[in-house]
Formats: sequence, C-alpha cells, structure tokens
Amino acid sequence: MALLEIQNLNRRFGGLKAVNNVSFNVEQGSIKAVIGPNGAGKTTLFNLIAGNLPANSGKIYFNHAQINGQKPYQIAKQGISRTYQNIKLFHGMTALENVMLGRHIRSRAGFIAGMLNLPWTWPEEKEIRDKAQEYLNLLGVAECADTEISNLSFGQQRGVEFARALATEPTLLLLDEPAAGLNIYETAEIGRLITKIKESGITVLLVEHDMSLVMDISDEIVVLSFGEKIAEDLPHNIQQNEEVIRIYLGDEDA
Amino acid sequence: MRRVLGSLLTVVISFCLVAGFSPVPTAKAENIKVGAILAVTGGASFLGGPEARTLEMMVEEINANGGVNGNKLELIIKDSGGNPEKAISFAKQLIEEDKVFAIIGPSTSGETMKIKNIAEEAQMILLSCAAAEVIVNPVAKYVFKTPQKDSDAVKKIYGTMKDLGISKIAVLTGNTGFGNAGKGQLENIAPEFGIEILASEVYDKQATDLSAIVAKLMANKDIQAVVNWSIVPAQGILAKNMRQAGWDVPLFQSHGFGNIKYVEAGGAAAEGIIFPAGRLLVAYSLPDDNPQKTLLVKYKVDYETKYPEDKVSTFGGHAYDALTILVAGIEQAGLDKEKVRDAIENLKELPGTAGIFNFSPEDHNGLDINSFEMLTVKDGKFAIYSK
Amino acid sequence: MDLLKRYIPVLFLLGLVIGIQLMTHFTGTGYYLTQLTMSAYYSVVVIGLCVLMGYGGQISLGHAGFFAIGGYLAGALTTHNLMPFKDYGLITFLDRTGMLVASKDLYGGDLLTVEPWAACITAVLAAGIIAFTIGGPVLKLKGHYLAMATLGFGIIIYRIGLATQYFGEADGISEVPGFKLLPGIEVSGSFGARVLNYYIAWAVVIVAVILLLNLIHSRVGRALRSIHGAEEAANAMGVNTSRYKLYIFVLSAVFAALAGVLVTHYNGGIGPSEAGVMKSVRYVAIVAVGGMANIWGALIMGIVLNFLSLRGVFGSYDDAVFGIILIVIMLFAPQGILKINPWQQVKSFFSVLAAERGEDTADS
Amino acid sequence: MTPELFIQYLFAGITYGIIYAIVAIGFNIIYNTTGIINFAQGEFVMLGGMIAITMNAFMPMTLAIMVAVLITMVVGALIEMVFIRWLESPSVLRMIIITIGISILAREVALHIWGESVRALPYFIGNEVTSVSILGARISPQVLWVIGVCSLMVAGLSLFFKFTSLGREMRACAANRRAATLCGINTKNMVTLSFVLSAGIGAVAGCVMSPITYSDYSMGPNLAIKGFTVAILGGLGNSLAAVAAGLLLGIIEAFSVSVLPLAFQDAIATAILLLILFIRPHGLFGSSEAASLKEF
Repeated sequence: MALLEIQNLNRRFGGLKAVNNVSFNVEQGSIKAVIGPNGAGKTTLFNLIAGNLPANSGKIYFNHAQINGQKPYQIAKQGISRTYQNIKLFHGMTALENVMLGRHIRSRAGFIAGMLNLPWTWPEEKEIRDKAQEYLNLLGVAECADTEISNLSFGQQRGVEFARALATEPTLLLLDEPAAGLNIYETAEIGRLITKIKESGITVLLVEHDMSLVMDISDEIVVLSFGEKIAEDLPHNIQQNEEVIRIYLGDEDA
Repeated sequence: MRRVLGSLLTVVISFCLVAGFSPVPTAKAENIKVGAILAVTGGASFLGGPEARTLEMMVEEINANGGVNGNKLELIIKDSGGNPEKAISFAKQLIEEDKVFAIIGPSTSGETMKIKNIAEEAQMILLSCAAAEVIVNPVAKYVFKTPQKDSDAVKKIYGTMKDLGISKIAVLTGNTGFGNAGKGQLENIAPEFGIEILASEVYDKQATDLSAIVAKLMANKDIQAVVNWSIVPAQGILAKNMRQAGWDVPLFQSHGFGNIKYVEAGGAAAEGIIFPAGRLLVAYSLPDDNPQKTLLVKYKVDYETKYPEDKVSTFGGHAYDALTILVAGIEQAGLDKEKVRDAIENLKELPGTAGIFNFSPEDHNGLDINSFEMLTVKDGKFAIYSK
Repeated sequence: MDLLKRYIPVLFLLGLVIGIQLMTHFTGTGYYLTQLTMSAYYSVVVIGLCVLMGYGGQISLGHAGFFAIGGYLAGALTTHNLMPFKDYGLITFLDRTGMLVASKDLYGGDLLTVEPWAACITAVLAAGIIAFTIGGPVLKLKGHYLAMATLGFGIIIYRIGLATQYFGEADGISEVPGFKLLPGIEVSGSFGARVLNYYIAWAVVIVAVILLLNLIHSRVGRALRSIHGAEEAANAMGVNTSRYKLYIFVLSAVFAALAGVLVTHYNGGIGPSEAGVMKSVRYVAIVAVGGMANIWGALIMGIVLNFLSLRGVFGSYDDAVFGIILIVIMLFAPQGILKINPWQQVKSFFSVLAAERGEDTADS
Repeated sequence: MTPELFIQYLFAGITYGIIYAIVAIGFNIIYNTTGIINFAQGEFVMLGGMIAITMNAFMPMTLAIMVAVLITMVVGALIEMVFIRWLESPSVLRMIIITIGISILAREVALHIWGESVRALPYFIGNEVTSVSILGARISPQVLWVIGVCSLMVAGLSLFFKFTSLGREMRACAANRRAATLCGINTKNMVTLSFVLSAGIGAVAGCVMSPITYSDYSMGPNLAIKGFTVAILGGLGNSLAAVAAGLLLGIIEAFSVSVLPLAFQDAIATAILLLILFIRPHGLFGSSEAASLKEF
C-alpha cells in the first residue's frame, strides 16, 4: 500500500469546486509533483492533506491510517511536514529558533518542566539546538542562525523554512512551490537538495510551476485543472499528453 | 533611534526614582496639615466633587481669617476615584509621609471600611463623609462620621407614612453601599412601624430607565407608596417614570436626594417627592432662632458664590461638617492629636450642616433623628414638608 | 552560560530591591515601601498578561476579573464567620482537617474562618479552573471578538461582586486578616510589617519572573512565540496551538489571582473597583508601554506606573494618563518604549565592563 | 400579565432597543469601511447630548441640537484624522487599544469640562409628567420622539447607502478597499466620512434620548457594550440586522424585569454577548461563510 492515498477528495468554496473528486497515491520513497495552471486547486489540495482545511468528502490515508478530519498538529505528529508558497516563518524569532521549532514533535519538555527549568530538559534543549544548527548547515544558511527572520533575504528565508520542515524528520514532505522567486542557480540547487532528501528516505510531494525542475526530479506527476485530475503519469509521458499540452498552451502562466 | 529612546527612558526612570525618593521638603512648622481622601473622579464623583470644593473653599476662608488658633491649615486632597486600594495607599501616605494631623473622608463607605483599621493602628483621627453605620458601630476610637444615620432617616420616613395612613409599600434601592445599607434598615425597621414591604427591587447605579419596573409595581394595586433609596441620578428617573405612567402614589426618597440638581432633572415629576434631609436645603425657610440657620445660609451663599456652576448639596455639607468638627476640636485642645480626639469625642451642641452634633464615647456620629427634617419639592424648590 | 545570561538581570533586580530598601531605611523614607509593595503585586498580574499578550498573542481585557476572583474569594473565605454553621458536617470536617481557624474579632466575638492558606489555594484554583473552562470557547475567537469576550467576562465578574451579598456588594470586603505564609512571615498591611512585606512581595515577583523567563526560553515558550508569529505554520509543525494558548491563558489567570489574594491580605480588603473594566484596561496599557513581548519592560512599567498612580501623582487625571499612554504608545511605538532589553541598556552604559560582545537575548 | 403592562414593557423595550441599534449602526459604519471596532462609539452619544445641553442655554433647542450634532461630527472627523488616518495597515490589537484610549480620553475631557453632574435637555413636547395613552398604556411623548427620529435615521441611512453615489462609494469601499481605490475612490476620505456619519447619528441619538435618560460624562461605555452586543447579535457590519437585534435586546431587557430581579437587567446584555460569541460569532442573521472571509 502506498504511503499517502487520496480517495475521491472534494472541497468546495461556495459554488466553486476547488478540488473535485481527486484520487491518487504517493509511493514510499518517491517524488511526486502536482502541476496545473493557477487556480487548479493545488494549494487547496495541500491544505486538505495538512489538515488546514476540512474536506467536504473523500478520504486521505497516511501510513494506512485515515488522517482527514484530524487537526494539523496531529497530522504533523504522524510525520507530514510542509512548506508554504508564501513563506510562513515565525516573525520575532531568529532563524535558529525557527528551525528549533521544527524539533517540537521530537522533544517532550512540557509546561511545568519548562517553567521550573528542570535539569532533565537541559540535554534535550541542547540536542534541539544542535540538530537545528545541523539543518541550517545542510541548507547553507548557517550564517543567519542568530538573525531575526524579517532581516533575512527571500532566498535565506526559503532556506530556513526548508530547514524547519526537515527538522521535524518527516516521512512525507509537502513542498508548495519551493522554487518560486528563486533564480536558476538557486532553483538547480533546490532540485539537487530535493533529490538528496528523497535519497535519505523521505517521500516528497511538491507543487511547482517551474517545469524544468518538475521534469527533472519527479518520479511521477499529477496534473490538476479546475480542481479535477486530468492526468497522472511519468514525467516524459506527461510532456506528451495532449490534454496537458492543451491546457498549458491555453494558459500563459505555465 | 530606538537605542537613543531607550537610553533616554532609562535616564528618565532613574530620575523619577531618585526624585521620588528625595525627602519631601518639610512645610513650615506651624501649619496644620489636613489630609482628605475623596472620590473626586469616578463613579462616586457626585460625592467627592462637592466635598473637595467645599474643603478648598473653607480652608481658603479659614486661612484668610488667620487660621485655627493662629495656625494656617494646609489641605492635601487625594483623589481616590472611589477605589478602595487607592484609599488605602493614600491613607498610609498621608499618615506617614505627609504626617497629616487628621484625615477627612473617604467619600464612600467601602473605602472608609478599608482604612478604618489603618486609622486605628496609626491613631489618626478619621472623619468619614460616608453614610454606613458600620463605620461607627462598633465604635473605633479614632473614627468619626458626619452624615446622619440611615436608621434615623428610615424612622423619619416611616413616621411620616404612619401619619398619612400608609402601611403597604414598595422599596427600590440602588446597588451601591448606600442603597444596600438603606435596604437593610428599611426591612429591619418596618415591623416597628407596622409597615409591610410588598415588593423590593435593586437597580444598577447607572440605570437610565425604570419604566419597566414601574409598570410591574404599578400592577400591584395594594402598594400605597414607594420608597426609593439611592444617591444616584436614577432618583429623578424613577420619579419621571412613575408620573408618566400616571402612578400617583406618594414617592419617598432617602436623604441621598439632597441635591437640587436631581430636582431640576426630575422637573415637574419631582413635585411632591417627600424625603428626610438635613436643614441645609431649606436654610432660608428656617425660623431665625434655629441654631443652624446662620451657618447654613452662610455655607450656601459662600459655596454658590465661589462655584456659580454648582449648587450646594448635602454631600458637600458632610465635608463641611467634618472640617468644622476638626477645627472645633483643635480650637479647644490645641495641637495634640490625642487631646483633639478627646475634645471631638466630647463636643456638644455643635451646629453643622447635617444637624446639631453631640458626640460621646459611644456615639461617634453625634446626630439623632432630630437632625432630619421632612422635606418636599414644591415649584422646583425644596420646602419643609407638612401634611 | 545561557542560563547565567538569563539570570543576571534577575540578580540585578534583586540588588536593586535590596538597595532601595536600604536607601529608604537610611533616608527615613520607609513609607515609599507601601506603594512599592502594592505595585510589585500588581506587576505580577502585568507580567502574566505580558506573556499572554506578547508571547501567546492573545489580548485579554478581563484580567482584573481573575485578579478579583482571587482577591474576593480569599477575602470572603478568611473573613466570613462560619461560627453559626459550626455544627454542620462539612464545617466540622473542615475544622478537623485544620482548614479553619478560630480567632477573636476586634470586639471580642468568636470567629471561625478559613485558614488563609486553604483560602489562597481555593481562590487560585478557582481562577485556574474558571480560566480553563472559559478559555476553550474564548480563545477560539480572534481580534475584536476576543477583546469583547474577555471584556464581557470581566464585566460579569464585576457584576457578581457588585450584586452578591457574600462579596459585600458595592462596599467590598473589609477587615481581611493577615496571611501567615510561614511562622513569623505574614502578609499584612500593618505599619510594623512593612519591610517584611516589601520583601515578601518582591520575592513573589522575582519567583514569578524566573518562572516566566524559564518558560519563554523553553520548548513550550518557543512554541508560544511561534503561535504569535504564524499560527498556521506553528500548527503544521505539530504545535497544539489551541492547547498552548489555553495553558498560557490559565497561567496568566493564576498569576492574576495569586496577586489578588496577596493584595487583598496586604490591604486588608478588596472592593469592586479591582474588578472594573478600567483596571483591566490599565493592565493592558502597562503591557503595551512595556512592550508586548518584554517581561522586563512590562515589569518596569508596571512598577513605575502603579507606583506613581498609587501615590496619587496624576491627581484627578489618573485615568486620563492611562488613556493618553494607550493612544501615544500605540500610535508611535506599538512595540513599547522599552522594546530594547533594559539589561542591554545597562550593558551599553557599562560596555567597558562587558567582557564579550552581548548577543541578542531571545526576548528582545 | 395585563395587556397594558405588556404594552408598557414593549414600549420601554423598543425605546432602548432603537437606541442600541443606533449605536450598533455607528459601529457598523466604521467597521465596514475600516475593519475597526470603534470602542469610543458611546462617547459620540455622550458628546452629542452634553454639547446640546450646553448650547441650549444660548439658543433655541432645535438650533442647539443641530450645532451639537455638527460639533460632534467635526470631533469624529478629527479623531479619524489625528489618530487613524496616517497609520499604515495597523494591527487589530493596535486599533482596539487606540480606540479604547480615545474613549477614556474623551470621557476624561468631558469630566473636566462639564464636571460630574448629571444634566438633561428639556422634553421636546410637554414636560416630565406629560404622557400619551396608547392601547391603555401611558407613554411619554419623548419615547415617540426617540422611536421616530431613530427610525427616520435608519431609513435615511439605507437610502443614502443605496441611492446616493457617495453612499455607493462607501459601500464599495466596505466590500473591497483595494478594488475601490483602483476605481478611483478616495478610500481615506471614505473612512473619514464614516467617522463623521457615525459620530453624527450617535449625537442625534444622544440628543433625543437625553430628556429620558439624562446625560453625563460616563454614559458612553455602557452604551458601547450594549451597542456592540447588538452589532454582534445582528452580524457585524449588517445594519438592518442590527435594528432587529437592537429591538430584540431592548425588549428582552424590558421584559426581563418581570421574571428576574432588576439588579440583573444589565448583566443580560453581557451574558447574551458571551453566549453569542461562543456559539454563533457571526451573529443571528449573518452567515459563518461570509464572516470567515472577513479579516480579523
């Protein structure tokens, strides 16, 4: 059975069918991309998986357990982590602290322990800090560790958000347009990084507009248009799929 | 910029602290410091406002006339806003820091009760302007109060009712300490006069409309009269709502009605309201041989000349009495606090705005039922009530 | 090292507290300690609210309500005479367990009242439970709705105090006895116990500050701050945001209630004004001036403004001063005028002494 | 309950209900154009009444009321221009605190101008004891004035928003501020206008109710809380629903005295407020879908 299974998922906003009867699977250890023109329902789909939006109908299974209907934090605890199209970092905190938050589900010091600063929390705190620094290093943004997040460049912010998502040690990583706003060198860098992540055993589901990146790294592609799945195939097949070509030619955003 | 601001602030704060802690320059030795804790602002400002103005006026006049036994008075008014915690803080401040001779106030019973023990512990003469009887019952050695007793007001009202042949009444009270105390007294004393309370309601001190409750009470045809007990503007509103509804049973008010503004606000509806009050409100109509008359007329004229915006009220009168009592004590006993306290405790036949004060070790109020006069409203003015 | 950096300002505060006491002792100005003691207690409310507003990102216009729950319950329990009910089973039971104390009142009457410790625990627990119960629905709200709901809660507590005979209605509760924390250590307002009470109050403040500093630098504190930064993302990181918001709400309510208990014993009474809307607004104003997420700023402003207000410096403009503060701070310095960690200010004054370059502490 | 008593309660309820509705509409007008809840709304009512009373000493009442309303409108405009206009996308928290500050300040200024005493405008017709008989109940003609004037204002406002271009521009601004700006509407002026309008209607209400309820410096917050309850009850931003909700609250309050002690009358509004916030924050008449789209 696949790691993530989506079955007949529906979500409406008023009369608009943002996600319309979509089903697909994501296999363990693969990179799957979701593409489609603007307004195709890609981000809505992510929000449904991550639990930010309730589905009107349909089911989502993760690791054989149904996760739709659960709260985002519960879903996160089961090993799904995500990034956002418009970066959502914690302002008023440093880059390091942002990534340390990623270790939240991997640590356990509670309210009372924190307030009393009990000694057993000290090694845990140190471990959180060390791990967070490690992920910052991995993303090449180690130098901004102590900088408040609003003072970072866009690219650095992307890096920190990525590091934060990885710090949770997810089984499934949802990436919402990881290359948006990046130049070609940075995009290529991101591509290499995503491949590396996959090699470390993390499954990746991404939404992306940059076709070269998508074709380059994904194992499989799902195409959405107006909330409906119109194709699901290997990258080179998708490139030749007539309907996909038609909607993309009809839409200059591609 | 922010750094500069921050540094600046640190400096300012240090300055404040340093300035705050430098010893207060001591005043000239012969001045008598009188502290006053009054609710000049806030929900009880209708009490504290006139009280503060009265004290300022009196101190000015006393000092212009050479002071008390040649000593000038120095008045320190603290505005508690009606908050007990501030009254406590101010009391301690006045006692220890300003080293006042005596404290006048606070305006409300709640505040007075909070500082009663402080005054006792510090052996500080406290002349409260608040009404509740618990202030002087049980008697605390250093605590006095100037407003008349609620129980006497109730007896006066019930006495009048008896004359009118009224025995079944409705009681409305405000949810202030004053209203609450009055409600208790009204209920306790009723049997003594053979009066039956058919309905009793409490309204909010900020109530702006009582027509619904008037309608409800009016439906009970047995009610022969209404007693309203509060010190708030709702007194006039009740009168209006009753008269508009065409309900013409007699309306009795407490001695808290002693402010002509309530009559003005009540307009035509206030006509015929009956209430007990000190004689201040009818100063001109008193016979010339009344021992209070000179004093009352003088206070009224002085106050209304100095504060043309305001009309004299019994509330300011309580502060007037407090300072008068203190001055009388000092004139008799000099500048020894203990002796002044003893002198006050033994003051007899001292005319004040609320009545003739006769203190004793058992009675730190010094007023009896005769300090009340039944008044009524006639042509928009207060007049002595006669059946 | 980090720990040391966190606690150095606390030591500094401790030094200041002792220094001020010594200064007043030698200049004969001991009377300042009265207002400093009261301000210290009010500051406990303020720093609790500061963590709720600054780190939890939740406004509360009802914290005077929690203060009043603490103060009123402690006051009522330790004051109301249970002698007439002493034959009832429950009262006898409580008496046997030592939860009640018998004493004589000022005028020689027999009194049987609840032990202040038991009353204190009851009051604080009650505030905690109430906060926990209403916290669920209240904290689901945002913005104006949240502000109004907390305001409404405060009003209801105020109304209950004002309408209940047990709580003394408009007069409040008077003649509350002292609170013996330990043998020889009593919270009370008598003139003789002033220095002792000054130290008790500041001990409470320092403990409260240490607890909160620990909290905001812990895993939970990080999670709280993340909620303020971006709630949705915090959720996606596995932070149970609603639970953390509830916890911090309860914590700040408990702080407020504890302050209420202690102030009531110190003052020997409590009145409805402590529950008033204006009180809640003041607490918010102080937090706003100190900087929303700045415990030290809130503490300093809490002390300074309460001290000045309690000394009557603002006269009849007291409320107006707080109104103006709210407007000016929110217009020109929404981060508070003490946005910069005051400890860093001190450091910059003595930069020569600072051996190493100060790094930004997390709460600045 | 006798029919007379019923009518009596009903009129008491309607009088207050319509006043609450006017305050609520004041909230809504400003909320719609700015997304701000103006906590100082009750102070407009206070100012209207107090200024009219002062002016009445120098001029006939009609003129005094007109002057008072004008001055209050100017105050409303000034408040917007001094405190609100130049803030760049302030947070909700910041706006809440600023308007609370304005409310406190307005109250304190009024205290120091007019003092603590309670005043009233004279009755428009007759005096304090005049009453008219309606279906066996006796009502002060001033009650009819309040109901009449307030109903006219509500009707006038709906017409204004529906049929004048200015009103339509304000509605456009309410619907989508950025889009309105793009269409060439000066949204900043629309915001000022909304303050002027809500100050104006508040002041009118303050004048007509003054003979019945009196005016004093501290009347604002109480009205604001009732008004806010009504605004939420009707669904924030929906003025016609606010009228319905206002009448509902007024009538509930009036009838409550027949079952509850009078002391709890004022707690009813707060209890309703909390209840509605907990179970239906989008109001009785609003839809949750629409409410969730609004930014908070």
